[in-house]
Amino acid sequence: MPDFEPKIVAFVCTWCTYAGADLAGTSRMQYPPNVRVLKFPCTGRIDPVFILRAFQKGADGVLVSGCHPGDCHYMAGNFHARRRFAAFRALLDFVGVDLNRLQFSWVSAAEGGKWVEVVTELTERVRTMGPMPEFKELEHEELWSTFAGAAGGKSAVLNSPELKEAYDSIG
Amino acid sequence: MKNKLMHLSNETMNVGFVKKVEALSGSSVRRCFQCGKCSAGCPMSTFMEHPPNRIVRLLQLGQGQRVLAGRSIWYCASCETCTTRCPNKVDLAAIMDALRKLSWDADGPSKESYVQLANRLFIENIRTYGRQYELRLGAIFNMKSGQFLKDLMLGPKLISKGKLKMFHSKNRNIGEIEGIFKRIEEMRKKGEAL
Amino acid sequence: MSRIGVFVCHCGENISRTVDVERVAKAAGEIPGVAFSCDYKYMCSDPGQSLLKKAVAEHKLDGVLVAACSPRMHEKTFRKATESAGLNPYLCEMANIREHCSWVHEDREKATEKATDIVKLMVERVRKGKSLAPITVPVTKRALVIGGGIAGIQAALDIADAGHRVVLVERDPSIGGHMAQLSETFPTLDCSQCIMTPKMVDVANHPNITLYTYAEIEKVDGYIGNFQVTVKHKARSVDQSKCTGCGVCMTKCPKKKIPNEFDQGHGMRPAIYVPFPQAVPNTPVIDRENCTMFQSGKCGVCAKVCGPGAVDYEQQDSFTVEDVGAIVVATGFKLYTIDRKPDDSPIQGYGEFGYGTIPDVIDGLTFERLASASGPTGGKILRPSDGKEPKQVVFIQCVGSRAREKGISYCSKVCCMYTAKHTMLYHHKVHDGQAYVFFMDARTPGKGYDEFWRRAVEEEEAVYIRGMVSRMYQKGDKIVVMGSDIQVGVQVEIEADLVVLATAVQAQDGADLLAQKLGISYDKYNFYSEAHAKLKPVECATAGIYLAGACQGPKDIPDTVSQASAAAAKVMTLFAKDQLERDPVVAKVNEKYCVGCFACKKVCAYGAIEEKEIRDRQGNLVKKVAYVNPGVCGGCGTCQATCPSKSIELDGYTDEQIMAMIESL
Amino acid sequence: MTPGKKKLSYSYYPGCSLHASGREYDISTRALFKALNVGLKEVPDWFCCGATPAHNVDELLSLSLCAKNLSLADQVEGDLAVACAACFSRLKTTQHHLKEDATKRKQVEYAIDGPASLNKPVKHILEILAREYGLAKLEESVKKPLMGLKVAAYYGCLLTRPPEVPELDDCEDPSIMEDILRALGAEPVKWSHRMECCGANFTLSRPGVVLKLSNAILESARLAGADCIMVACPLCHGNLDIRQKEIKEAFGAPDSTLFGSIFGSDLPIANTSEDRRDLPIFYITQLAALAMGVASQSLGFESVIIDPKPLLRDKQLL
Repeated sequence: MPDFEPKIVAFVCTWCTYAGADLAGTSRMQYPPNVRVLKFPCTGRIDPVFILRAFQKGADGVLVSGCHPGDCHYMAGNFHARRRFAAFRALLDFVGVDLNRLQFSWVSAAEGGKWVEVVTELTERVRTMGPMPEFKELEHEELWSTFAGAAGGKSAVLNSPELKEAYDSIG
Repeated sequence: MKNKLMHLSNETMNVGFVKKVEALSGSSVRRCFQCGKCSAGCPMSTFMEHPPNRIVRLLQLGQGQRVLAGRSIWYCASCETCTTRCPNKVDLAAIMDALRKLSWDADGPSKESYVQLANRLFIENIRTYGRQYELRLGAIFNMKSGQFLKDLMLGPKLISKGKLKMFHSKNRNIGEIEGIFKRIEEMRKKGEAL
Repeated sequence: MSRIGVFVCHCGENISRTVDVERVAKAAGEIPGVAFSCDYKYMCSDPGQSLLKKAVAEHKLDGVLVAACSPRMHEKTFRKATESAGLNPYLCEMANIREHCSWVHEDREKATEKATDIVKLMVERVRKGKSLAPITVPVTKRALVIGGGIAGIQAALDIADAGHRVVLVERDPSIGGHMAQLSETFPTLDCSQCIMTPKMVDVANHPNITLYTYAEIEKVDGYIGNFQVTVKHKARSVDQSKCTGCGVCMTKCPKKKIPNEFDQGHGMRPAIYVPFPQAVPNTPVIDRENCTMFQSGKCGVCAKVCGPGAVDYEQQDSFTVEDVGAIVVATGFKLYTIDRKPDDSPIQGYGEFGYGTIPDVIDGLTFERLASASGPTGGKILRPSDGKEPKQVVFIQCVGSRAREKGISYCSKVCCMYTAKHTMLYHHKVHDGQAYVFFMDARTPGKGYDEFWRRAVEEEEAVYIRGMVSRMYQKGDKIVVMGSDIQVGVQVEIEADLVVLATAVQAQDGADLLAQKLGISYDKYNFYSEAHAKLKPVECATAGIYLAGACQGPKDIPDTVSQASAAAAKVMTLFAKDQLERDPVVAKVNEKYCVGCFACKKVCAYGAIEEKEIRDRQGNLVKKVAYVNPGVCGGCGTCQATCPSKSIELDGYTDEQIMAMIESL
Repeated sequence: MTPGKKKLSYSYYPGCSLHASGREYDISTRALFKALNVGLKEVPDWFCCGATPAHNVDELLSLSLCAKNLSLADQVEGDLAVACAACFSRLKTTQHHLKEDATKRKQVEYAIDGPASLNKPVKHILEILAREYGLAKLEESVKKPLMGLKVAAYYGCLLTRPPEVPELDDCEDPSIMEDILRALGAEPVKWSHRMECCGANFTLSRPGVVLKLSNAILESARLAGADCIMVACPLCHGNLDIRQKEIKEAFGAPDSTLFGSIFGSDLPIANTSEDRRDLPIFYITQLAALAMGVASQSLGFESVIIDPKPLLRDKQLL
């Protein structure tokens, strides 16, 4: 697959890694354009469901990156993230996801170079692995992973009457 | 001596000796904070049992006798590297001079008699001739130090090259030199000079 | 949002050189819900901002996306512009196509494609965005300062001078703390009491300061701007409102031989006492454990001689609740002792120094009292055992400090300097004496500090010996000190008359208990933790609580005073507004779905989550749910990712927003 | 003095070594000054300055001897030119100490039975060449540029130390020798040991010390690609020239001699150069005079141990 361009999604915290990526920019460093960055206040905010959903929606590789342990802007958010993702990785491994597609790293606001390194490495690694079709096939199945329905958003999420009834009865 | 337990008290610290060293050298030993820069740059450090910084340290502790008992002071080449680079302007080269003088005056128990001997002959030469007379210096040094064969091959070569003179003429004003020596001795006798 | 405006910036050529901005703008225009899109040379310029405002009005936009530089650069600019166009500022977002795209890629085609993707992603975010209102919390403009040492005094005076009311709470009968005990202070050698006591009097006289001595913090409720603090007033046995401070009770008290804590146990005081003559307030307390009246019921001399009738043996502990908006913690330190500690303590004690049994082995604070003109010896250096003037004094630094295996790994920071000061004081008072100092390093980072230490060595003739002391023992009336000089490489033995140990600075007893009441964090040595070691050195992680002085870690007087004034400045900043306003990125609980598992509470680093009871009209408890205090919430969102029922949500980063972004991938 | 307008003229203190082991320094100095048309008049009946041994054990004697010499020099007109680095250092140090220390000055004046002369400027010939005669004029005066000659300029200890006394140049990074060499058309090499001690007067009492220290200097110069070393001190010259063959025997090949294995093995020595070629040692005045076109026969080359003539011939300077 010589022409395969992997899609990489990066979930980053705003204080360290997002700023680190900014620094890579102001330093005019170069890295593959395959990455799409989603900004969070803290890695502690990142729900594992987001990662699953990203794979489902076409990501071939996912990067989660935040402040170094001990440097969290919110004191302990990244510690919680670290624990959460340690368990989550094991789970993904169990269901058969190649963990090489999922990278966790610490990139500080001063590490523009490290950001470039991490993104480049993951992109090239995933490029050699090829696309990841398994999760995308699940795309049409309904999931509970969002509460868009409750907020009056896309009704598609709760389009079966049984589900809707069950959902409404909770309140 | 080096490893002997050191008792510190007002009695065991010979502050008088240190004060003499400070007066002769015009340099305070207390200024030294033992950074070790003197020993780091000293070309002779490897030949000494007390490297330069330790000499100062021993003086700070009033341990003049430990310093004089060693040969370190006689291995100082007076290159002044230590003095030049000292961050506290401790004039270690001058302190070494002062220590050698005090050892010299006391005819101290130095292990390093060769250097002392060479210095003695050098100064004798000045007193007798007014100028250096290198052949005599070398010959008498070898004789007195018992190293008759030292530099045996070098001597004749240097003579043939015109570097060593066989004969030496005294200065016409040699009397004045003797006067200088005598007046210095006189001042010291009267306690007017160190 | 169904009428979103997208503004693509060229940033001169910074973006347009690698990204085809026109194509991006065109692609944005085709996204459903985007009502307007354009590109412009400099969006951040005045004309650029006007363009944005005009478009909002003309196209009736209800959401704005500016595709330009990093939001860290200009998010504020564009949110302000959006706000002035009449929209809620939080409906404006930025797509970073400069730092994250044009500057890091060279391939124009791919960069344009990526920029378009980023815009699509962010349009979804704008679409699901919500109007947010800044959160306001009312502020009680009254501060509590805990601890009446130099830190607490400085903070209290600064805040009071700024016109705010202050409650100063001190555990001991008098304010003054450790600084009042010191004889002279480095690096200028001015008399500690001379500079300290005027400040103590200022505190007592300040109209804005309410001073509670012999009082402790019992309980702390509330949050930033709105704390309710319960103060316990220990029974003094003397009515402060009646006492004139004449001191007759103290002179008449028959029990006079009680070791005085202020003199480190080396002077004597009666059972009814003030700790030292310049005490503030000058009202005595009765030490009930040592008072004959309290122990056997027979005496009552003090009550008999008290003219105003202030002595009250029946007095009980009392409590007041203080409403304050901010708290400054300034509880100070205590000194390590070399005595053997209980088995469960991590501190080992120093058996090789005699576990504190050699009478002429004293600590630094005791030496301060011996050198102090108001001390038990009237300022003469006399050793405790026989009152003789010591001629050979050995000082030992780093006793307890920097000794991991003894239980403390940190440097106590002040000992190098105060030991140098001690050698000077000693040399000034005992001219024929000799001071020796065993030390590992001389740590003197401070203005005029190294010069001060060098003066002790070079001019005051202290003999500094680099090396530690292995053991000391009593031999006749001497203490044999066995050390080493590692510079010479020999063992050194000194027969000393007095040994002064620079023992470690430790957190106050009970520092951990106070921290638990306050809800602030502390390290393994019970020193309080600042919110950020570099950038928030006086703030606690808990909003509205600030740190001053050695309770945070060993500190000398200049550093303590600086930090106290900094803490006061932080309090004044807080008090500058009537309402506390903050970024509305905070978590909110959907009480309908919350099952009250409180997993969120466990992970909250700010202690922002409380338990809230939901009752029906009859007042019966229906359920307990989580409640986020918006004044305290830091906005990290860890609670949301943790919540198993997805009933807590961080404004600005809702699941809906993020999922929508992921959907657009 | 403005060069060119009035003839430069100096009084001259050669010192003991220049009348004996360093005679070629004296010869070449006189020849150079003659070629440059600079006057040089020897101080009559000068005494030994006391050198290192005197101040080593008796500072007062050292100061007195130098003060005596300075007052003798007063009888001759012109600043006092000194060639020997040790004499230069002692004379300057004496002036410095006696100016600062009134007690010592009184003692010295009693010892020499007369006033100490502290104001006569004492100049090293390097200073005279580079500053008073001037580098530009020196360059103009060159008749036979020392093209292609790679020279390691060796300062040794005493020319610039201690910093407050000689005032000759920067005490850690001097350039005066290199400046002169460039003016002469030669190529100064960059090398590491130009200010390390050669062992100085231990040459008599502890020659082993000299062998070790001088070896490091020679090796550093060889590694830097120098053809020769230039010195301004007869003692340095003696140690590097007279003892060079001995050094080669002692350190020639690793462990080849008893001395090398005993003395050299535990001590850090610069990487051994491959060829260990002979390095002729020149005095500054020899090279300068050569460049000025002075006949090599009158520069004392016959007095040195390492024959410089093959090198000079090779570079077409003879």
